[in-house]
Amino acid sequence: MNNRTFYNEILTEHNRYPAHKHSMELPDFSLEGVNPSCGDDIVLNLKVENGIITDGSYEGSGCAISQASADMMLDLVIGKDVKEAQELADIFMRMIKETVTDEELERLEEASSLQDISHMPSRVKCAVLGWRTLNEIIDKNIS
Amino acid sequence: MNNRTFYNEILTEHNRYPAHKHSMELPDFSLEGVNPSCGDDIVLNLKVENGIITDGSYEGSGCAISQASADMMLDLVIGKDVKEAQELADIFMRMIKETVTDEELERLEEASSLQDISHMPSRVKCAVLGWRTLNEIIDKNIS
Amino acid sequence: MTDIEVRKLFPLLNQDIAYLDSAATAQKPQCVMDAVAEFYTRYNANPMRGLYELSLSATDSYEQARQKTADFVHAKQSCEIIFTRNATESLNLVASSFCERFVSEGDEILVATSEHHSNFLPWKKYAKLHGAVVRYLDCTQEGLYTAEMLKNALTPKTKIFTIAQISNVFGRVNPIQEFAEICHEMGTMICVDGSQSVPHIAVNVQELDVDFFAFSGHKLYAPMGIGALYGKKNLLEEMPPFLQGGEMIDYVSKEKTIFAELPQKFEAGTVSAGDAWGLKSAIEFVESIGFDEIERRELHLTEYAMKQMQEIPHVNIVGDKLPENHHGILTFTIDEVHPHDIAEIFASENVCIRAGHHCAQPLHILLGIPSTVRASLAFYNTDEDIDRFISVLKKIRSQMGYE
Amino acid sequence: MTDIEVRKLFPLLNQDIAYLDSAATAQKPQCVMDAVAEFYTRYNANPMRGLYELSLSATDSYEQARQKTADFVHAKQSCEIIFTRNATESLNLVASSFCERFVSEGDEILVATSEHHSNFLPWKKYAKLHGAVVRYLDCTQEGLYTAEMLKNALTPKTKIFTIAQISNVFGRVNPIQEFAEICHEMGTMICVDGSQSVPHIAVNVQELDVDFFAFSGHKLYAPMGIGALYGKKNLLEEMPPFLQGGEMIDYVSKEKTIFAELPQKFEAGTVSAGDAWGLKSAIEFVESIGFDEIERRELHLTEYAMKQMQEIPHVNIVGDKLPENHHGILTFTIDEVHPHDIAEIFASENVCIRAGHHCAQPLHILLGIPSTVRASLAFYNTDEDIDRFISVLKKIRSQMGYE
Ligand SMILES: Cc1ncc(COP(=O)(O)O)c(C=O)c1O
Ligand SMILES: Cc1ncc(COP(=O)(O)O)c(C=O)c1O
Repeated sequence: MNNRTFYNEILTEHNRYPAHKHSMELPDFSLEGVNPSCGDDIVLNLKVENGIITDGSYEGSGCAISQASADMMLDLVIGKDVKEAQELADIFMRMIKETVTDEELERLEEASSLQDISHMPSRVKCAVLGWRTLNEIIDKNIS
Repeated sequence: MNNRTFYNEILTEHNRYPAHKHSMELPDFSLEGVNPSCGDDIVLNLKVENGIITDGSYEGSGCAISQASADMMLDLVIGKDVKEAQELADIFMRMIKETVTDEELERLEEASSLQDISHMPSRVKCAVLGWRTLNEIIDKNIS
Repeated sequence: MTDIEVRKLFPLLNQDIAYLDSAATAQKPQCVMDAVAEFYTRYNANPMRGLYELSLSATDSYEQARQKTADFVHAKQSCEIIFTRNATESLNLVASSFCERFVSEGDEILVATSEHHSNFLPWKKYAKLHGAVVRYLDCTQEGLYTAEMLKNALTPKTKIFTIAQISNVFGRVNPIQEFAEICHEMGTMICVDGSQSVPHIAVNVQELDVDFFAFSGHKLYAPMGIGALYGKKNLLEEMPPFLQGGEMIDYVSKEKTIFAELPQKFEAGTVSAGDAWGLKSAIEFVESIGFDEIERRELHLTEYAMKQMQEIPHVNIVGDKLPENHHGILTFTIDEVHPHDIAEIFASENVCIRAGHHCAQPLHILLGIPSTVRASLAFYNTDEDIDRFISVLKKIRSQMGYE
Repeated sequence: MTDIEVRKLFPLLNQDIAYLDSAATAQKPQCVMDAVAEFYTRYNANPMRGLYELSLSATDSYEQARQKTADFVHAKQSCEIIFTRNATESLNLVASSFCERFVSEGDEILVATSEHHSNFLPWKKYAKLHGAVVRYLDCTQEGLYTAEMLKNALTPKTKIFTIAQISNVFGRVNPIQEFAEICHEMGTMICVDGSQSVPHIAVNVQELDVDFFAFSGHKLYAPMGIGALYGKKNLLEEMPPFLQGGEMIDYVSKEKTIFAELPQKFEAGTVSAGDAWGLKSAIEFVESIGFDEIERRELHLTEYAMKQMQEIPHVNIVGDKLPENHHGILTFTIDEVHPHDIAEIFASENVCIRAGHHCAQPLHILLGIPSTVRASLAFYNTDEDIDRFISVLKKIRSQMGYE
């Protein structure tokens, strides 16, 4: 258990200097995701045109894992079509459950740095918050 | 603890063939005594003339100890004056608490056979029920 | 399993004693005591909220205990098991929360008359609070409840029917599955007190299709201080919490409270994780013996005892004549001898039996007996215990000056 | 006592760990685990009702535990101690029964804003049930409550004021004796949550003149599964029971119930006698160390930790500046780092501390901090534990990419 390494540079950089943590004017979709048990709370904003996620941002507060994970997620899905975003979300969730192939893992790019979270049951919720919220937006509104 | 002998002949005789377990017409005093925790329930009836207990009886139900003790008590106090009855009740109570002299014990006659009850905390209530009821009648009405 | 093998597992029984009061509480095998100590030596932290390894272990062992308990009664999901102190708390919880959610003015609650006070007083309390009426389902003198009797007693206003699977006075198994079907046809829920059944027979709450099922650990070889309530998830989800405090909320401000999900919603405050770990060990212990063996041993002992009791004049067994309808519970009276005197004479010979109304006073009133004596067996008892019991039983009337 | 002597008593601590979460639950000395096993090996029977030797021993040991607990908090009589599962149940009990008896439409209940949810949610629940209003007494940012503040908040309608003797976030001792006097002058009762005080300071409920006093065993080195409520006899006597069931009644028929005397009236069902015996052992253990020694050690550790914490930039201690106002409770934040990340980093080094709102969310709202980190000490901690804590604390910001 010692020396768990997931507070690595990728994570701390995304946490300190998030690319997508800001408000958005007139998003097409906006949804709040909350982890009541630990207080993580984000609002995810998306712009979607012709099935493509053209822009995204998040606001809110929470631990570094929840914030950095949302930031990495937006890095990854902006510019992708909704179906691919769903695939990526699926891969991310399976990465947490440790049922993922190396090839799939590669598709997650920096987000794959959160793989070790799977050993931290208490932090899984933090890591998946952004992805869960993304999925919810897509399920409810788009697909 | 083994071979506790207090179910001796004196006790079982008083229980099977009580001299005073019957109803009474027009008692001067009549009071119910109850041990809610074990269900013992007696009604004590007394006739008192010029400070002398001229007659007594009890009715009710309960374990052999409660019934026999009440019967022995009436054997002892009928014919005595109220003050002496109180003294005897006091001696009986102190016998149970093991603070009694041999001389005092003798005054209890057959009732002294209940001395061993003092080692049975759960049965003390049964043994003192009659005496407690007697005391209550005297305290409330006579002294 | 031989007697000697069984006895070795229970340290307290290694003395000159015939312990025949297992329906009140069971003796504990060494492994259960070891499990409790193991929890405090290896996993002790406050479960649920810590992020450090030890707290995760504490949470994990507590949830393992819950899963084990769920599997034991065949609950569909572990979140359907709420840990409590004992059956009494389980029944207070369900009475309070069920009535608050589902019972209102004019409704009825049907209680079997043979119920233990713990499955009777809480319903009375919360029925009153919500303007409902408690009605009673009487049994026969032999402790029998039939489908017919239940059908006649249910009305469209009956919100819930509550009954023990095995009464602590009769020892007979009630046909819960059939009763559940009858209740559900009428739109009535069914709550079952399993305190006296889980130590003796295999229970499957899904097959029985009961809505609630309560029991205590301490009668099941587990420590005192842990009990359980099974409830169907959809019902528990709709019901408000009972005790309130730490660990059962998601958010609290001065104005607003959001309760946690199941099962935490019903477990306020620091849980009894050490005793839960002991319960897990007790269930594993029971499983390792197996209910086939437990039932075989207990039926043999019950038969052995009853056959002899039935031959002693003036001894009257309460309930059915057949040993298979007793599950080790032998309640009786002796003509003309008060139960407390009987118990005292047994006690003087170190035979541990119990006298009184066994917390089932309404039943005793129904039977017209103020109090009774009860000897109750577990699989750890032996023929020798029964011999000792019978030999004292035989001489009680003479010791009290009769015959 | 040397550190080594102290540590040897606590088996779980004999590993590579700095346990700094004792305010959540304390580690258990070997003697407490032994006592629990001793109960089940020597005294195990259902207390209260049996006439046989073993049941009398069970009753006797349970009542000895009650007497020990009564003596420990200096209650006048042992029947003023009700055994519960934990402080949460104690507080639910008193809130329910007090409100049922003494609170009606339009009355007020005053709750200190720093209260643990367990001393806040129950009052809210039962206030609502009886049509009363809950009002709050806010503290300063340093966690201070003054006589002045209390006087201004009490009204003739305030039926009860409830406050912790030591808050689990601040660690400061509230002037309970003075508050009790002020309350009583206004005809207000006072309920005190002693969960965080009994492990650290000597308590005398008669001197404090409090009406109710609640605490858990598990924070006091006892097993989980046992807690206590002290209440003044005359109040407890007037109050209705809370849980209902076996052992708490004298007579029950279908129509009528007569409750038992104190303390049985409030202890429904089979009691946790094994854990109570463990609590007795824990209290004897604490007494054998003595509060002088406990306070000396804990103050030393608190000073040692705080002095260093105060020198680390960006670390902000919640509450007072003086160590003597903390009783081993060190709640803090680190600028720009989320408490859960802080706790995680500590966890990765096997330093056990806790992050969150510590079940005191209304207080966190008042302080304007969503969550905090808390390290909490017991006398079994050592300078080495503190060194370890400080060395991790120092590197947290850099590990998160700051500076
Ligand atoms: C001040 C205070 N009150 C009440 C409690 C609740 O104690 P328990 O969870 O043992 O019921 C705690 C501990 O969590 C506490 O710190
Ligand atoms: C049938 C039945 N229900 C409920 C109870 C209450 O159990 P507990 O005292 O463990 O809460 C008992 C045991 O006394 C019982 O026999």
